[in-house]
Amino acid sequence: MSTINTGDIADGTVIDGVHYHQFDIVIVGAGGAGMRAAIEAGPHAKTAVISKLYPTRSHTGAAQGGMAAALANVEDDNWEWHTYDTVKGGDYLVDQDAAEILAKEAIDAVIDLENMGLPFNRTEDGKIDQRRFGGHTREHGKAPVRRACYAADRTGHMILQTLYQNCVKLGINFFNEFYVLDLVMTEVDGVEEPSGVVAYELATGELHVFQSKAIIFATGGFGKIFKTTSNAHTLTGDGVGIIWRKGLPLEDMEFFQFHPTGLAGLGILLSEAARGEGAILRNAEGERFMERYTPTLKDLAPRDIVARSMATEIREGRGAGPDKDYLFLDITHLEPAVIDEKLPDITEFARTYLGVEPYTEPVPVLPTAHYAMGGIPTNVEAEVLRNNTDVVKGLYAAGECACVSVHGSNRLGTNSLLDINVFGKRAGKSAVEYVKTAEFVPLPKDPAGGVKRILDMVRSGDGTERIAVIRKELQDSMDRNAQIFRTDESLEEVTQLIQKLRARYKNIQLHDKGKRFNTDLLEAVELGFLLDLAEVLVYSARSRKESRGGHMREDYPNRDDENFLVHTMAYLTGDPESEEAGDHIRLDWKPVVITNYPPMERKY
Amino acid sequence: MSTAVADKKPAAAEEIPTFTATLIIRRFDPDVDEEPRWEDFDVELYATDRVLDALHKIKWEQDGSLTFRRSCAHGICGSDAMRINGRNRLACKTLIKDLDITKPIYVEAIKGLPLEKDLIVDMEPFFDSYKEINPFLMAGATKGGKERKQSPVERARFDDTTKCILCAACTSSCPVFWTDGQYFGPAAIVNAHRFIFDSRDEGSQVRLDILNDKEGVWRCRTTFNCTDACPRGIQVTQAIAEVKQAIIKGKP
Amino acid sequence: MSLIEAPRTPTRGRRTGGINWEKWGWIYMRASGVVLVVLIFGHLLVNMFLGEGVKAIDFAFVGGKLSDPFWQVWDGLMLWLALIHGANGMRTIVNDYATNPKVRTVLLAGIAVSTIILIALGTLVITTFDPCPAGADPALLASFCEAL
Amino acid sequence: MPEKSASNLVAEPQSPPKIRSPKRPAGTLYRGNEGMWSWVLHRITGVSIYFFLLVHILDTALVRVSPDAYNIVIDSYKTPLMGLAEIGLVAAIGFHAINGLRIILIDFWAFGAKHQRTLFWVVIGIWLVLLAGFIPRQLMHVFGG
Ligand SMILES: Cc1cc2nc3c(=O)[nH]c(=O)nc-3n(C[C@H](O)[C@H](O)[C@H](O)COP(=O)(O)OP(=O)(O)OC[C@H]3O[C@@H](n4cnc5c(N)ncnc54)[C@H](O)[C@@H]3O)c2cc1C
Ligand code: HEM
Ligand code: SF4
Ligand code: F3S
Ligand code: FES
Repeated sequence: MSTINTGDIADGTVIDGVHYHQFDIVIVGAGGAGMRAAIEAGPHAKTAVISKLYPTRSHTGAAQGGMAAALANVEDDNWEWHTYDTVKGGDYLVDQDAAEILAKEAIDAVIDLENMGLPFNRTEDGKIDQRRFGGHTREHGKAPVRRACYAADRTGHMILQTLYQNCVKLGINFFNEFYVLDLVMTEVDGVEEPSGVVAYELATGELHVFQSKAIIFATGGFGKIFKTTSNAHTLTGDGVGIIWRKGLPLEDMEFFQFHPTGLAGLGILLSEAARGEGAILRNAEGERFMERYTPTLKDLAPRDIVARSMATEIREGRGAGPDKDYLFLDITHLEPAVIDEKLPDITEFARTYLGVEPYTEPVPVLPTAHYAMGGIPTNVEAEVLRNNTDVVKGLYAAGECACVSVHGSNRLGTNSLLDINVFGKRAGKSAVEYVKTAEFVPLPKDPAGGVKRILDMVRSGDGTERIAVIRKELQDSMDRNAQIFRTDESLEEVTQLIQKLRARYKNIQLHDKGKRFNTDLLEAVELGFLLDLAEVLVYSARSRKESRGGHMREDYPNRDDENFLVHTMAYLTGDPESEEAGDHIRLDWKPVVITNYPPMERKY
Repeated sequence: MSTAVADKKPAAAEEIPTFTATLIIRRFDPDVDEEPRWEDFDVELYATDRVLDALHKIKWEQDGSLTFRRSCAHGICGSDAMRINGRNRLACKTLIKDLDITKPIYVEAIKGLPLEKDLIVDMEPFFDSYKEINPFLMAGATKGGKERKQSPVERARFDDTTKCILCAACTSSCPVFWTDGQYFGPAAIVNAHRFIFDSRDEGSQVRLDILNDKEGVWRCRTTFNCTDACPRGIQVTQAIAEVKQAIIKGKP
Repeated sequence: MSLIEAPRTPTRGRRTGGINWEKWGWIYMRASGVVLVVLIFGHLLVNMFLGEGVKAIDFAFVGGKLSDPFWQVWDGLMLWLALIHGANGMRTIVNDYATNPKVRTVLLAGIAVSTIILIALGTLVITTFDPCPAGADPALLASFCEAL
Repeated sequence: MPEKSASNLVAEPQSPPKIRSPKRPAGTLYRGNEGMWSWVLHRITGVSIYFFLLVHILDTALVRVSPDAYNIVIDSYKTPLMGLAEIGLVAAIGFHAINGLRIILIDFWAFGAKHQRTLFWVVIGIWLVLLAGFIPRQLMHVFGG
């Protein structure tokens, strides 16, 4: 096998216009998960963080409400209750060993952040303040508990800034505005092992190969497969897509969370913290309808339930507005001073984008695509799985792109900021451990070849199709057919469409043929990932013939533990362009880890 | 409560009307152009659209080579600071209805940082200044893995400046920064302020010394462009004034 | 890419330590400013507003004022404060806009030299001024010169 | 979608024909607010006063040379043109001084920074009053007997 010997490519070598770099650890993505890993890895190994955005532009910064940890600063609480809530919230599809780690390590994760400088809101006696959040309860569901540590409604912003600040402090190496487009695998003794990544430098249009012993994926979610979403334009799931194209499995892709309170028509999120602080959902008649669905937790029920209840209200004609197609989030009964202190940003969003004054008027809201529970399967050490049991040596994933699975079929609010900190840290630690003894895997011949082919394919595009048109058709259809309510027919419809779009995608037209800052090119590449991920999502969803958590099948409205208390594992096995999704996607199932909490009916 | 609903007139379920707005964008392609040039685009928009939507429409429907940064689309990531009708703003926070659309909307890159392409400038000098002020908590270890205490009053002291999203709207609106780009700029000072006035921090003096520099706070001429430009509503000039006071007094 | 409105990329390291004039300059601008308001408006009031205004200014008028120790101190202070204030202000402006180091040095030196010369000259005039120079046309002098 | 915002806005912009401005500024002027313009004025007036001061010290120094020399120069100032220029000078000093006080208030007083915009208009107000007092009197002195 012909390889470029590692000894030959000193850092900074340029061969055929491709730049070569060597790092012990490469972290792809500079959101919360990536930077948390970097803080762990940076001081112990030669580390690079590659990100398509400046780190502080990552979408972790958009997170608002809080980060859960049973600190018991304001009322009685413990991590075991937190574990229970996480498991129940995820409709028992949660791997309970992982959930236990999440809840246990939450406390340190918060303290770590505080020590790094995060300006949490404080209680009168100077401790970190906590607030209520959906699905978080005391004594196994008795009543809501204050568990979410927060900084106004900008918790994610503060986390992102604090992590970045600490990366600056540690002098972490960032490669900003570098798009990782491929994972390089080399065959060693018959097994494919990761040897590096290939990145496209936005500013120059040049390719960079980063050879490294350990690679951590932390590329965030892919909400842009939907039209109405709280996710950023840049959340196109590149990392998950790259892993998929390598033939590695993706877990539980059918589970996508729809957050109940997006600004109607826009999808911009109004944090659950609003309801944590007392906001109420109302229908057109002004009724607090959540009382009917979940009498104990009411508006603070988990998101899947609230979103579904909202969709039901609208279906049954109790929506507001000319088309009866939205509901209201009402905070008019809260003191303006409280609103200003605790919810300043989201009220500002309502004012800016809808022209609604939340002090006096209820805010129009609608569920919005929010969070991918599924993703790259990992074990609790953040090692990526190549099948149900084996790991890919030297490859790690953390954050929204990963699936540990601590969120099961529905993530609880505030558990994701927790996830990125706990498992980001674990990924960093594992990688450091690994590189202590590992050698560089030699790069294959022409490691950037795959990316060159993709780019050439896209760049040569002088077809007739516009990227935006294809993307919009995909997103519209996903919203119509694969959102809160799904049926076999609706899923079939999107599947068909994706096949057609994929054909049209080959005929796209690119306006920008330049090298520098060619965002036209990148949007095209990103669309490729969106199409792939939408297809896996839909295909996995069709095969899960039950309703659980974020996945609601109208044709199978009940949870079916008999057949489906398992994780979906999807593999790309053939030519993705083949007609039938089933020809190139293979599904497998992975058992759920159950320790203390046998599945029960989920009532709130 | 139900009154609020009754108030909502069942506005006719007809199509929401659109109108045509003209955007004049200052474009620059480093591969071709010697000088930036202005180019017009007519776009169909809703009044509730933002300038970012207009730019997207142009990019997606008319000219894919139009280049700008953006991500979150709701004023939280700081990617899309640009000069709209002569003022720095975030494109995603500027609603078309708030502009006078009987006139064309001028859009150009922020000023004072090297122009790279269309609306994209080189952000490195900006982040370099930021990094120079030690933008991280400097404090000794805590005992036994505990949180540091901080009262709500102490926390409130620096709340305003924690909101910064590093969008550079302020720094690139500052006439002093335009002159030679050596001035630290308001964003760096804002981020220094965030730590100088944090009761947990022990490195204030270091930062005050850094900002007591030739290119530090004293170059600020209180022109308030930064405060007016800040999309997060941070009282930037006020924060700079507080840092000046702290330097004079020798303590925060 | 030395393109549009590109500032110089920071080349020299930023200076720290040493006596820092910037802070004192800044304080001085404010302190002198407040005092100057009184001095300058007093000056303007007496010279241009009261009596017959500018019309009345001649050697006799100035002589009359400058022989009074009160006005001597007043004008002296004004001279020093205003010149240094103005010169420091000009220094700031030169620092802002003169990007060429040579040009900048020349301009700054020019400001410094002219300030020193003018302060010296002005001080000399105020302290050694003789309101009734011998041999001058008495009609041009202040009325009190006759008494001599 | 919230029909509220959309409908009442669109009514107006819809009708007027689009005014196509052919203007292509080479890079638009930054449209700062009061703060920026007050600084521009402060700078311009500062420089003008500085140059005036240089000349003024030199001419006053002539008192040391001889009464004749001084009076000749001063008399040449007493033309109507110079009288008007003096109005400009006083206006400049007036603005610079009052605005200088505004800057000092902003620097040392949180209220000042918060209300700088209002303070700017107060400065303009005081400045106008000052000029209203000075200009008629000066014109009287210059053009009157
Ligand atoms: C509006 C909103 C509010 C939320 N509120 C909460 C909350 O209150 N509590 C909570 O717990 N969770 C919340 N979440 C969820 C949580 O914020 C996210 O799941 C979490 O921040 C994801 O972090 P991450 O590090 O995995 O990814 P991100 O922060 O999205 O970072 C992804 C990173 O990967 C990089 N990247 C992507 N693709 C590439 C590529 N091809 N090459 C190189 N780099 C790449 C990006 O540049 C970016 O740096 C919220 C989410 C949203 C959208
Ligand atoms: C009458 C009372 C005066 C007051 C209250 C005053 C006040 C000030 C203040 C506070 C500044 C600092 C501005 C800043 O840092 O942004 C300043 C700057 C300046 N002043 Fe004065 N000043 C006065 C008179 C003068 C005089 C007489 C001169 C001319 C000799 C002068 C020339 C300048 C110049 C050139 C600047 C620099 C402007 C700049 O940097 O933008 N000032 N003044
Ligand atoms: S202070 Fe405001 S304008 Fe400046 S970078 Fe921060 S958020 Fe942007
Ligand atoms: S714009 Fe510049 S001059 Fe000072 S007040 Fe703001 S930093
Ligand atoms: S796109 Fe994020 S701030 Fe505008």
